[in-house]
Amino acid sequence: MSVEIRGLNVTIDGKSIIRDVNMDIADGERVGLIGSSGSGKSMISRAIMGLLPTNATVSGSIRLADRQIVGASDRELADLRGRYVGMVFQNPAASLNPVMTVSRQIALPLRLHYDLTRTERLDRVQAMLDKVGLPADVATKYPHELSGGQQQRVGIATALITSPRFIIADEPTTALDSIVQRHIVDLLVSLVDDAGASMLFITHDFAVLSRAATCCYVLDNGAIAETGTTADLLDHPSTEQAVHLVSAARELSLNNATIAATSACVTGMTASRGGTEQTHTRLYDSDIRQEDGE
Amino acid sequence: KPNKQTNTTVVGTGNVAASNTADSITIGLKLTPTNLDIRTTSGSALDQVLIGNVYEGLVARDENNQVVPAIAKSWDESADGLTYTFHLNDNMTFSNGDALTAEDVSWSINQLIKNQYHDAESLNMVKSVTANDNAKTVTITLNTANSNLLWTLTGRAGLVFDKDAKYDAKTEAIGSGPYLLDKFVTNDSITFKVNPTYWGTHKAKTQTVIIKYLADDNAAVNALKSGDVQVLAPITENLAAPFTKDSEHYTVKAGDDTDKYVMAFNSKGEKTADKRVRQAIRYAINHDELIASRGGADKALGGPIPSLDPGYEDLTGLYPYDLDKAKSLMAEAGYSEDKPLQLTITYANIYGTEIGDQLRSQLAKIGIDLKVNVVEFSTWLQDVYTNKNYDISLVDHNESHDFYQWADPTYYYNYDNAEVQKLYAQAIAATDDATRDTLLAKAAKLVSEDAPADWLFNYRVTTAWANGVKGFPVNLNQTLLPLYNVTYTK
Amino acid sequence: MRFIVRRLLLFAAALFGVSVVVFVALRILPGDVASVMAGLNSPASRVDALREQFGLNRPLTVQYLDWAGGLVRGDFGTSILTGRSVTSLVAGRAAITFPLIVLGLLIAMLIGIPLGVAATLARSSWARTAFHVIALIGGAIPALWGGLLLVLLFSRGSGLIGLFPSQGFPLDGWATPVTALWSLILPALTVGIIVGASLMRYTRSALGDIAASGHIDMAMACGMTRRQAVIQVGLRLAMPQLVSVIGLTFAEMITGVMVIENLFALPGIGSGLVTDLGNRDLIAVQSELFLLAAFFLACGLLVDLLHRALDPRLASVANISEVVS
Amino acid sequence: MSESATSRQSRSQSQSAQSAAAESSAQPAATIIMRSLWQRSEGKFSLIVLGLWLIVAIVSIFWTPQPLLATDGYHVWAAPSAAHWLGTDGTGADVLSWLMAGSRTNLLIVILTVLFAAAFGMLLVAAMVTRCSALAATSVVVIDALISIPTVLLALILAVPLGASIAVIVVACGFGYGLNLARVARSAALLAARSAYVESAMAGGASGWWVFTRHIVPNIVPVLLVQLSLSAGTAVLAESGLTYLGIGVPSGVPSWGHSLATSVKFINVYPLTVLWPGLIVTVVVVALNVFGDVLRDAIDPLTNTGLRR
Amino acid sequence: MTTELTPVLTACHIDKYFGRGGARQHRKQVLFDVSVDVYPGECLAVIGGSGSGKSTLTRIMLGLESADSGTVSYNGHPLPVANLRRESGLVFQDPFSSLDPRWRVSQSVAEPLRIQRRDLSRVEIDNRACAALRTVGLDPTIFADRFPIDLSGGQAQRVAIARAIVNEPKIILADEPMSAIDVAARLQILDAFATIRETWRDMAMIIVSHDLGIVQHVADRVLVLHDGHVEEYGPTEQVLASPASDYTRQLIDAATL
Ligand SMILES: Nc1ncnc2c1ncn2[C@@H]1O[C@H](COP(=O)(O)OP(=O)(O)OP(=O)(O)O)[C@@H](O)[C@H]1O
Ligand SMILES: Nc1ncnc2c1ncn2[C@@H]1O[C@H](COP(=O)(O)OP(=O)(O)OP(=O)(O)O)[C@@H](O)[C@H]1O
Ligand SMILES: [Mg+2]
Ligand SMILES: [Mg+2]
Repeated sequence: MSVEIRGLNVTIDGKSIIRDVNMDIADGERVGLIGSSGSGKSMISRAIMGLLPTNATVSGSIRLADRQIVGASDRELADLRGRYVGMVFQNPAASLNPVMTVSRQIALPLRLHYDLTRTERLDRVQAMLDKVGLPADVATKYPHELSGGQQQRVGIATALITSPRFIIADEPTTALDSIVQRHIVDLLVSLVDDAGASMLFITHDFAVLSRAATCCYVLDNGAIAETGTTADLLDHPSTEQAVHLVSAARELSLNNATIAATSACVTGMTASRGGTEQTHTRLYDSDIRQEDGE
Repeated sequence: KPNKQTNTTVVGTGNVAASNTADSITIGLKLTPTNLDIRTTSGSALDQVLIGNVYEGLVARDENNQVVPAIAKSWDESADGLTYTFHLNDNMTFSNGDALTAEDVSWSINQLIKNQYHDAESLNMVKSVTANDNAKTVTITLNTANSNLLWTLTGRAGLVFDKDAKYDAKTEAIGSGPYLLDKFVTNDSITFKVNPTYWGTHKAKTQTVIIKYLADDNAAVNALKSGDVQVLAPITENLAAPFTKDSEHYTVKAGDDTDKYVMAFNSKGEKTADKRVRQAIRYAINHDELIASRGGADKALGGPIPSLDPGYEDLTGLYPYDLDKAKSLMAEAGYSEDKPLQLTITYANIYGTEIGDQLRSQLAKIGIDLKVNVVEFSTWLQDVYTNKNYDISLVDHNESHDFYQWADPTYYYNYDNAEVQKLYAQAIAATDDATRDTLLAKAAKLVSEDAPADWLFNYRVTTAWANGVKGFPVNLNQTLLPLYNVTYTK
Repeated sequence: MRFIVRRLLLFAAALFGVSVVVFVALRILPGDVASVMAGLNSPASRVDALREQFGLNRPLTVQYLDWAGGLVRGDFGTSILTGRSVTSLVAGRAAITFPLIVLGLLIAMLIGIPLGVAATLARSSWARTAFHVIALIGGAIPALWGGLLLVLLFSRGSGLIGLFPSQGFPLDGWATPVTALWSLILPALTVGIIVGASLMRYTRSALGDIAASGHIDMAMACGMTRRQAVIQVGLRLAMPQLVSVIGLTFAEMITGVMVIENLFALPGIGSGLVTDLGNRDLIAVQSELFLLAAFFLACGLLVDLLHRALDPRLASVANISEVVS
Repeated sequence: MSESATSRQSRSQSQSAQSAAAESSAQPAATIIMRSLWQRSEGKFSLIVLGLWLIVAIVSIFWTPQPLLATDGYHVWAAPSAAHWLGTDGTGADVLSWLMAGSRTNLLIVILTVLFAAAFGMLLVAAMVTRCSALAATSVVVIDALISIPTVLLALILAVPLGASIAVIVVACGFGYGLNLARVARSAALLAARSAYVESAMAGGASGWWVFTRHIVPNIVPVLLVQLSLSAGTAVLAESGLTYLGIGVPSGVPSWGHSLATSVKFINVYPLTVLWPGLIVTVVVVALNVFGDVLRDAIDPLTNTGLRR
Repeated sequence: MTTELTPVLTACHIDKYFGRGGARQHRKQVLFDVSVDVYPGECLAVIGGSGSGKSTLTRIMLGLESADSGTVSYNGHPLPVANLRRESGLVFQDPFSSLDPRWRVSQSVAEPLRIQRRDLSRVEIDNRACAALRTVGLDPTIFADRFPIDLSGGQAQRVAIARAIVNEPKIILADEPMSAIDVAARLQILDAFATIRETWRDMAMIIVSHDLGIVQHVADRVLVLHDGHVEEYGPTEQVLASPASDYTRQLIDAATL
């Protein structure tokens, strides 16, 4: 599903949050959105979903396929949301419904848009849980019983359950350690590509970005600063904002080739567990006695 | 059409009056009895509803406060005034079917004396009560003559109970009156039904009488307006205006009563022991204004005896409203507006705050700084009545024939005047009413002159009813409310 | 399970505390039932005799143990003055007060919750302002005054539109349910409107907090309209909070109801308590107070349990106060 | 409450003066707060009503249209006239004068009740957020148990030994509202007490007193303000109810509840007399409630950007 | 660093359980026999999956929580040690929750001094607070009077650091100090750390993070935790370049992509 944003402006309580944003996402395209904290990334995604705070005023145009979002009625939007457009929220703990079990939460879009029997729904939920790498017994749990990473994956499953044509993923991997993170990004990418859907991917992490998005927008203080293919942008950022972000990211990213031997090591310290233990056993005899007592 | 048919048939039977006269009537009263045990529980609310309706006395009272026959159809009094012989009616029964005999009468009075039930002290001079069942007489002999005896027997002292009946007197009542108690809801209502076995002449005219207790004045007025009650007794005079105006539908009438608003000064109080202070207060009170503010139905009262009681005499001239005199008396006693006298008036909250505010305002003019202390009745009983710890008290003494209060130095008034006590004793011992009345009047005047209290006014109860109600007593209806005659025609 | 046991133990402890406090507090009061019963013009000997008869001369501990022993056996004693068992006395009065409170609460909920939801959903600022003003003024009307205004408007007899009885309760009580219900409408409306206004404020603020949270957004992202989301998800999430508010309101309503019962001449618990206290019918008063307190504590217990049932996050936590409110 | 916030404000004001920053607008915080109160129409409304209340209360000490004590039994329930603008009551006293004088009684009641409730409530809050978990747990339970006692019951019992008096209202209401306050403020207080900034202050060796006064109290001030203003409004309402039941303001002391309770009996006959006290109470309670809301927004640096400059 | 150097802080064989109830089997063990030490002037990084016990371990090391078995000692004395609190600084994960929202920046920064250094005058305290702000690269004339709500995430985080260093601690603990902010701001903070470490050369630092880039940037040594077990422990260079354990390798591989 293609998205076309023209001259989008969002104001909240007289404060301009989004300024004259133009953005295009073609069918089947994966687009990244980066920018410093508070630059308005989440706000743009909310504008596309029609989920801006009630005190926000919007102007401009957002077209989803051939439907106008700005000024559309709540009914029309509700019909789109969850069925054709799926969204992964930035903060899973705050968005998952605390009184719904995981399976009910994931099945919600199905229940609202499709006329399926209970078992059909449950089957789909199980399949989805499997895809995001969650064990089946998670289905009957409540969100507070899950770790942050698990919660985030439940949010992703909810967004993907109806195989939407357009996916918005707002920093979907922040709470995950690098192993799970990689798995999730791959999953999103494969789902989008297999279904021919399109995706808007918001992230701070450039490694993730280059994996997830083919082209990329840089947002600065509510306005688009720069745009281009991800590879181009990461290699030759042109605007100041982009340069700033990219260089910082480059400096901070883990790079085996440039591991600097700056810091001194304590000599005699071995990197193995056994070694450490030995050292300490010798140093602190009293501790061992304490441990024996237990 | 068939409706019309039935209508004509009813009319045709000539039962016109019956078809229009209501089977039941609801009467709104104010003060609710806490229980129905008239032998142990005080309060005129019990006398009001039970005497003459459920229970009957040896003798009764009419609406002019005079003694009339009841269970006794006649009586003889010996010349020395020490022996009374009562001749009882025939074929009397209680509502449970038991026969009412002379034995029941003597048992009731003897029980009262023996168990010291409420009002027993008014029969202190009784030597014996004996019954003669065959002759259907009861004889009471006295140690000393007592001119009050017959009147006393119209009240609780003379009530006749069924010797053989067993019932919980607090929630049930079995008597020989025209009505029997159907239902009693504490704090809310009493329902009377006609007593089918009633023996006498006061046959009840309305099948069911419901007495509804309405403590809130507004609720009471609304009840009458909406037809939930047909009679309201009492109605606050100031609230009666809409009914007075609407004479097509309502009648409003004030009746005579023996309620005396007694503003007693503690005669042994630190400041009120000074007679000048007490007199000054009596001069300073503008009774007319008080009465006017209450709607104007009440009567001025200059002394302890109201017009319906023996020994009444208009004493309002003794202490006329006279601020100058009051001020000079206060000055003599050492007080002035600049150096005010601090006094506290303590009274029960049932009388409202207005009267206290008015008294405060009136007394402020003669240099009395009156503190108004409105308390619960039980607190008043404790502090004022029992402990006599007060400056000024205010109470509605609604009892009749209660002059003895002024002849009893232990009463909460702390009023002790040997002359008054002597006169009262003579009056009681008198064997003819004329002598008694003169002596009482003399004593009352002495009391009033001493100013142990100010009698603010004789409260006259205003009653309002929907037109169509007949036979509802207007006089004395807060203590005596015979309902047998009451009918309501819609 | 442990939680419930703990909570029940606390409940029992609180009941014991209440019984002691109530008993002691009432003995401080001046005046006693014997002198009230004897009234004016009785000799002191009669008052003493009555006191003896009622056992008011016994040591306080004996009196307390006597009473508390009864409580344990489920016997609340007999009112000295009315001669009725406190149980039947309270039951008769509760048959008026509780329907009144429940009706009032129902009205309050019917007014407060939909208006609260509407205020949350209202998008135009004038509509919000209107709801705000309604809530503010509704909650600020003195019960005395509001009740009488309602009487002036709707009562049979004195009102502009004669619809409801202005006072009293039918003699045969709930045997004539329609009349009985009818006579409770105006008093219930009086409390209902006032409580409803504050309930509306609570609903609005609870829903407002939730509507600003991600839960509503999530529901909407799944395909609900805003209205659906606020009603289905928002109200459900606000439910624990609303349950506590309503539970508390129950207690508060007793206050309002005392005035209302006087105003509308209803022989309920409130007006009964005032008279019994005035008459120093202490056995009745202390049992009534105890029952009331027990009832409130039970309400609190119920609210806590409901809270737990309504919020799965609490099931694993032992101490609710740590998590909610 | 406003004192603590203001003093905090002035303290930091002096700091900023020291820190040689360019001081463009050295306005006292009070001015900024007043201005932001006045800017909102609700704020304006409540300031005007409360201001009038204060002025009338003060004026009534020295002057009322008619002497307060004057009763006139011949002219009770008079309609409004030149001498009696709002007519007379059941004793013939001037209704306007009584209402004016009543304003000071009610003001006193409100102030005392709020102080009592605040002091008692803070004590309870302190108990609830203390690190001693036994005390915290019991206080939570005790509060939940006590909170269910209706104010009017407490007042009824207090009224017996004390008689109808202002003290009854203040103690009964202050007690009840203090409990309410504690309950409502609990979550905010716990949030602050369990927050990372308190944890780091404690890690740095701060005492419980320090944490409570410096961190917890300022952070519950917004809740406190709203709740206290509600309590103030409820106190006005409670006064009228309790006085009607005969356990509130003693007879002879002017108060709105007194005017309401005495005239309410005659609403059928003299409806106009009841109108005034009822209206006044309603308007004042609305103003108090609104005032709490706007004051919260005005005094809190988080919501009032004016204070942050 | 040489062998003679003694560690400032040592933790030996720490076990930690969570959960209520008496029986050990009902409780969840989150740390299994963990031993670690920190030397003066050194920066130790703790990494590992989410929920692996990183925060718990560091809290135990600062005496903010007690271990179920094992000991922690500060300068050779087993905890509790009175002056550990005075001589340590804490930087929490979420900068906004660790600053009182109703306190100005200058007040928050000065708080440790006002609590611990009663001997200092107000002016002196202010000066030190300003100095601390400058150390982390914030201009006191601009930021001293702001409230936390007016700060960006990176700024707030730096204020939190300023607060932690104002009392010149011997040891600083930073629990995921940078997860909430964007890359550019992260760099600023790392610079701030670098400045501090240059200023007080023998100050030790423990930093918890799951971002290996950052770890590589600042840490001298790394402790890898996996489900409460020590997976690997050694010099940063060595651990990242040639990890001994599979888990560490997976972590690194996933991060490099
Ligand atoms: N409900 C709201 N009311 C007013 N302002 C808001 C609201 N929500 C967000 N903002 C402001 O809008 C701006 C953009 O916020 P947004 O959440 O889009 O940032 P972001 O780019 O997603 O940042 P992050 O990377 O931290 O998620 C911020 O300055 C924020 O303060
Ligand atoms: N107070 C507590 N009560 C019970 N369990 C706890 C508590 N605190 C932490 N845990 C558990 O201990 C384990 C380790 O927690 P810890 O906070 O140390 O993890 P972490 O490594 O810091 O994770 P993250 O990267 O998510 O911050 C987790 O499984 C957590 O659920
Ligand atoms: Mg965002
Ligand atoms: Mg952690």
